[in-house]
Amino acid sequence: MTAPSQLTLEGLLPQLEVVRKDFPILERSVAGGLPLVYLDSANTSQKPQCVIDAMVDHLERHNANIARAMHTLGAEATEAFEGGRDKVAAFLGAPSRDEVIFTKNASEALNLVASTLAFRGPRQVGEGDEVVITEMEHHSNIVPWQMLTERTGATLRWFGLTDDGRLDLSDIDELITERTKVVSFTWVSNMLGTINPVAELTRRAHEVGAIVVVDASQAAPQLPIDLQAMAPEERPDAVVFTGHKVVGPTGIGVLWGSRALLEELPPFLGGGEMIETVRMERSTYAPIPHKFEAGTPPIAEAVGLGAAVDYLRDLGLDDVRRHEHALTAYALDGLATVPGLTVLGPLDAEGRGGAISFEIDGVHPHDVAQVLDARGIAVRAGHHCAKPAHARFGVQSSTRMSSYLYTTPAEIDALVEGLHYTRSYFKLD
Amino acid sequence: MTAPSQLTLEGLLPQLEVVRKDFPILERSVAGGLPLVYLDSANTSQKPQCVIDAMVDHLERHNANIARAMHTLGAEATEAFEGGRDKVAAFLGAPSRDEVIFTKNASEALNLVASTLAFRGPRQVGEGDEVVITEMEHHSNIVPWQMLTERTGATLRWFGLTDDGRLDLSDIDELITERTKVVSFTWVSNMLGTINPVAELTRRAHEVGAIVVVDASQAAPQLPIDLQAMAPEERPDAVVFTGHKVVGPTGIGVLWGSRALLEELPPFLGGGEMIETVRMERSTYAPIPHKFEAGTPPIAEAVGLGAAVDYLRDLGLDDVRRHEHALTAYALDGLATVPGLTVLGPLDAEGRGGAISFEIDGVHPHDVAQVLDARGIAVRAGHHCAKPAHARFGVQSSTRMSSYLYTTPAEIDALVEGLHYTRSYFKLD
Amino acid sequence: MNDLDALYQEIILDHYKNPHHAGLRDPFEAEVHHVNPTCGDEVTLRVHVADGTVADVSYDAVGCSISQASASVLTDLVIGKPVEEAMAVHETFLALMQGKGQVEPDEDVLEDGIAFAGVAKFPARVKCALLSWMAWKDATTQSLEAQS
Amino acid sequence: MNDLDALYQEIILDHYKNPHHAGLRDPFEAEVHHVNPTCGDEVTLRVHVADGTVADVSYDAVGCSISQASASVLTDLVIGKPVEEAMAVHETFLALMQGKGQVEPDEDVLEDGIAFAGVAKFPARVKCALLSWMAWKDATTQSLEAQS
Ligand SMILES: Cc1ncc(COP(=O)(O)O)c(C=O)c1O
Ligand SMILES: Cc1ncc(COP(=O)(O)O)c(C=O)c1O
Repeated sequence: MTAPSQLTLEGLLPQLEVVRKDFPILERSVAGGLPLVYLDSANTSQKPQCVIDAMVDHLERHNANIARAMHTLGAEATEAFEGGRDKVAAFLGAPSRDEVIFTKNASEALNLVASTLAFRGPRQVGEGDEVVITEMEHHSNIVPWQMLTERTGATLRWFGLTDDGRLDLSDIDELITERTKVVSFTWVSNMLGTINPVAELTRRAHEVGAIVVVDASQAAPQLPIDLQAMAPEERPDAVVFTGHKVVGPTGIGVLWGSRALLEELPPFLGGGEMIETVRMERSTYAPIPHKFEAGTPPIAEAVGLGAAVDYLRDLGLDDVRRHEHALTAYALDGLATVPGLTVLGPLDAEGRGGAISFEIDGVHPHDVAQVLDARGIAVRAGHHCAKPAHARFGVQSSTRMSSYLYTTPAEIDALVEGLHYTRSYFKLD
Repeated sequence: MTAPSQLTLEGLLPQLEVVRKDFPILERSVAGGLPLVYLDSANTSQKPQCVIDAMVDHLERHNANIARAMHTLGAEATEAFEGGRDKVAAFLGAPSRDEVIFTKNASEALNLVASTLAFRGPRQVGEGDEVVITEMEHHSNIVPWQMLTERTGATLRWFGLTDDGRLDLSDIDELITERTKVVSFTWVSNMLGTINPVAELTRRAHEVGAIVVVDASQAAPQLPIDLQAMAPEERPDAVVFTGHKVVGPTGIGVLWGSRALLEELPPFLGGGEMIETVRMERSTYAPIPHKFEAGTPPIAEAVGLGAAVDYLRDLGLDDVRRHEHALTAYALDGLATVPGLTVLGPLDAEGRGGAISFEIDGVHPHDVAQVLDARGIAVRAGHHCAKPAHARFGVQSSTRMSSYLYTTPAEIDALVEGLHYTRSYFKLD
Repeated sequence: MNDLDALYQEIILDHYKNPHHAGLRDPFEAEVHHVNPTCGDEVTLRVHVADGTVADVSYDAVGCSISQASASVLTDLVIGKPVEEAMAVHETFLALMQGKGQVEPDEDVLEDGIAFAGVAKFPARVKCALLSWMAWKDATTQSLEAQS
Repeated sequence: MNDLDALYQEIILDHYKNPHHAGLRDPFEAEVHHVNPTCGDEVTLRVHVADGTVADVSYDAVGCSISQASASVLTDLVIGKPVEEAMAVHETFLALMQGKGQVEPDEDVLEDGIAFAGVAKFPARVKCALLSWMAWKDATTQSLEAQS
């Protein structure tokens, strides 16, 4: 176990040591007895006991298939599953619970929108149409749009990045035009940490009649989201996130879409649950949300995700945001003490999420991560599924530390110390 | 708790009462104190403690994202996840572990094949081509093919059913022709219980160069499957099943596809994990299995599924099959004592799975299920996602009992008694 | 009375065995077809509105005792009533069904419909009870639109 | 020696800092480009086979110390060897890497390559060590095909 941090920072979650007790994995030791310092939360978050318990209780006492089962267990399972939807709707401030679609992860949610836009319907994308993304997207928000544009003959365009890792909006008027049918971008970059101007971009896209898809995979864990409070012209048409990054389970993601959009999109996957009636010749489809949920959904996972977003709301997303912000500022200061270290992305904690990618002259990211791992510190090394953003900065890979609500300043200290040690290990001093 | 059954039948699993202890939910009481009699396993199976524990251990001690994470937890999570793939490959007797693709459920697996057959590639389906299914399919093996044929201009055709609920193969020569590109059918019907002649149909389809997709959602739980032992010409090209019906978790399904087929099919969903390299202009894709696994996969679920198929293999699929067979025969005898009851599907337990759908003159299936539920007995009422098969028999819905490896003869007795009671409750005597 | 008997009250079983106003009739302005996708219950329902009054409701329904009896009770309650009043009855019935067993039924408004109070405790059956009521509201709205 | 020091042996770090035979050279019969999709390491590698002998192996690699050092050691080991013998070295190296730390390295065959024994205990790094070896096998096979 980590010794309780001596250090406290303005803005940290109150009772941080108590919060840490909610996460059983943080008691683990690694690398032959060292306390685990988990700084890979942008990759996946750890799970509090209440999420695990909710799933176990479901599996041990209420497991049944949903909707179609009319017996007691079936009614309980249906209520638990749909209760998960209600909680996610509340978490997002969604105008309607029916606008919350469960997918298997954020990637499927993005593919759902991109794939169905290729099908016949009022929003069908075709030759001459343009889809606009950005150079800082996760591969999951690039490849689906490449596939859509390749398959339909539409054109893919993108915003470039400034040297300090923000969107380069200087050519926005050339990029967002009447030809633009979709604008899709990440709310918070998983590599650079940049927080993008959702309201502004959405307003501009809506002015030309384009739909806006926002990848909130990194935003949902750390920023309060309130869709209902957004001005309609600044509210995206679709927002996606993934369960495992918001202290929830794997196997579940969320697509929120406005009713207007979801009703216009044709169905994605066909099968049980998403139909109204089926004849061999033809089928008709159920209304949303079921229209987009073919087959047995991730039931225990929806129960776990419901518990997860409730856990975050209980802590308070504003407080989580403040915590992340305090740690990010502290980490940026600490990293600046490491010779030869360059941060990729904005250098001020303001307007920045909690993922910090960096390079160290003379040591490859894998080697950094390996030496840190031997000290019990888990960071990510590689391209973080953001190859184009790495290419933009002329690097092939980077090391990324990402904190979360359970991270302590002492863990940041351990990282910084570990980086100094890494340099000396590779004889760079 | 149920009193231990007085009755034993030839063929039941040895130590059935011990096996039942593996399933915590079977200790539950429902309907104000009655023991749970769970006869809805074709809808979803219950989970043994070892599956739940494997998932909990993963979440509490080894949780991390896979492949991309190089730290200790990441290596452990990757090994656990890929270990799940190895176990599933062994469960199916798959020629290669790389041919096992994890999806979110069986429905997604079927959609994966049907969707990618619409894309450019050596197997692309187009106008003039035909896809052949059957009238006894689950909606999840109907709607994807309707979508494929509607979108490509191909034609959907199907095998009809005989009065006793078997495939009517009399027009096989008109149905399977050189125009046939795909033949897709269920191994075991979830409504009628019928076991279909996989080898024969596959051979015929291969003779005309069609690919064969087998929906093993109901077969995998109860029949031993050994793909490697099949003659190549009788081995389907793709076999799918779903985690939650083989005592595994929700949120995971399996597509096994021959390497030849999987290499010919274009990718389905785009995103992280499924790429080789990504540039803004174009991406290249990873080899199988990752090519078809976009985004963070169901990691904890793969761990649970691995534990589940190992549990089934430990019991022995031959023994499970014998157990199901003994109970099915016993149930068919019991149901025959209920006046006005008609079984839909084959009447002999031979060549039949464990799901038995029936009608009772004068009582609607919902009402049957409701009265049984008040006695603690869980069965399914409705169309069981097989509307066309119901239509074929001129009924709109039916009641279905489905046993599994934990079912006792005493539970069948309780059902039969409950059905007699239902008739008297609705004053049919 | 246990929950099951509260669900299957005599009144419900009587309407089920002898449904009132069953069958499809002319004249009508709107015909709708509603389905409960989870269980497959179906109803085809016609509405005839004349002079602002629900002049006729006719239907062809396949389904369980609850859904059949509910269609029968619906027609008893709305035929002959001014549309506005009938809509108010609809609201009252809806509130009863969605009340999870906590709403006290008003016999003056719902007549035989109060027998459905027991259904509200069975979430899976509420949809059965509401199927024809939803169809009726839909068809009535369409009838009014067709006339205007 | 702890695991980390076993991984980063002096020999490896030396090859990393001063890679042998680096750069792309003519002549060659086959050039391949291999990528480790999970981490992004890349190698472009050329093989020149003459008279059944690996006459030259040249490469341009971006990656970690393990993958770079491994490319360097590879070239030392295979250049100048008859193709068959070089393939045997490849097999030996592969067996060592996949041995989970249980295989005793043969210094006579692997020379500096025995320094990679420590890598076998780090499953995530085995792919780094094998990247250029896989590329070499691929390119050599293509070279032979090109010549026949
Ligand atoms: C025969 C058959 N096919 C497909 C499915 C679909 O499985 P899932 O709902 O898990 O996708 C089922 C189960 O519902 C089934 O019984
Ligand atoms: C910004 C961003 N988008 C999308 C994803 C994809 O999420 P998932 O892998 O759960 O589909 C991630 C995480 O990997 C991400 O960070």
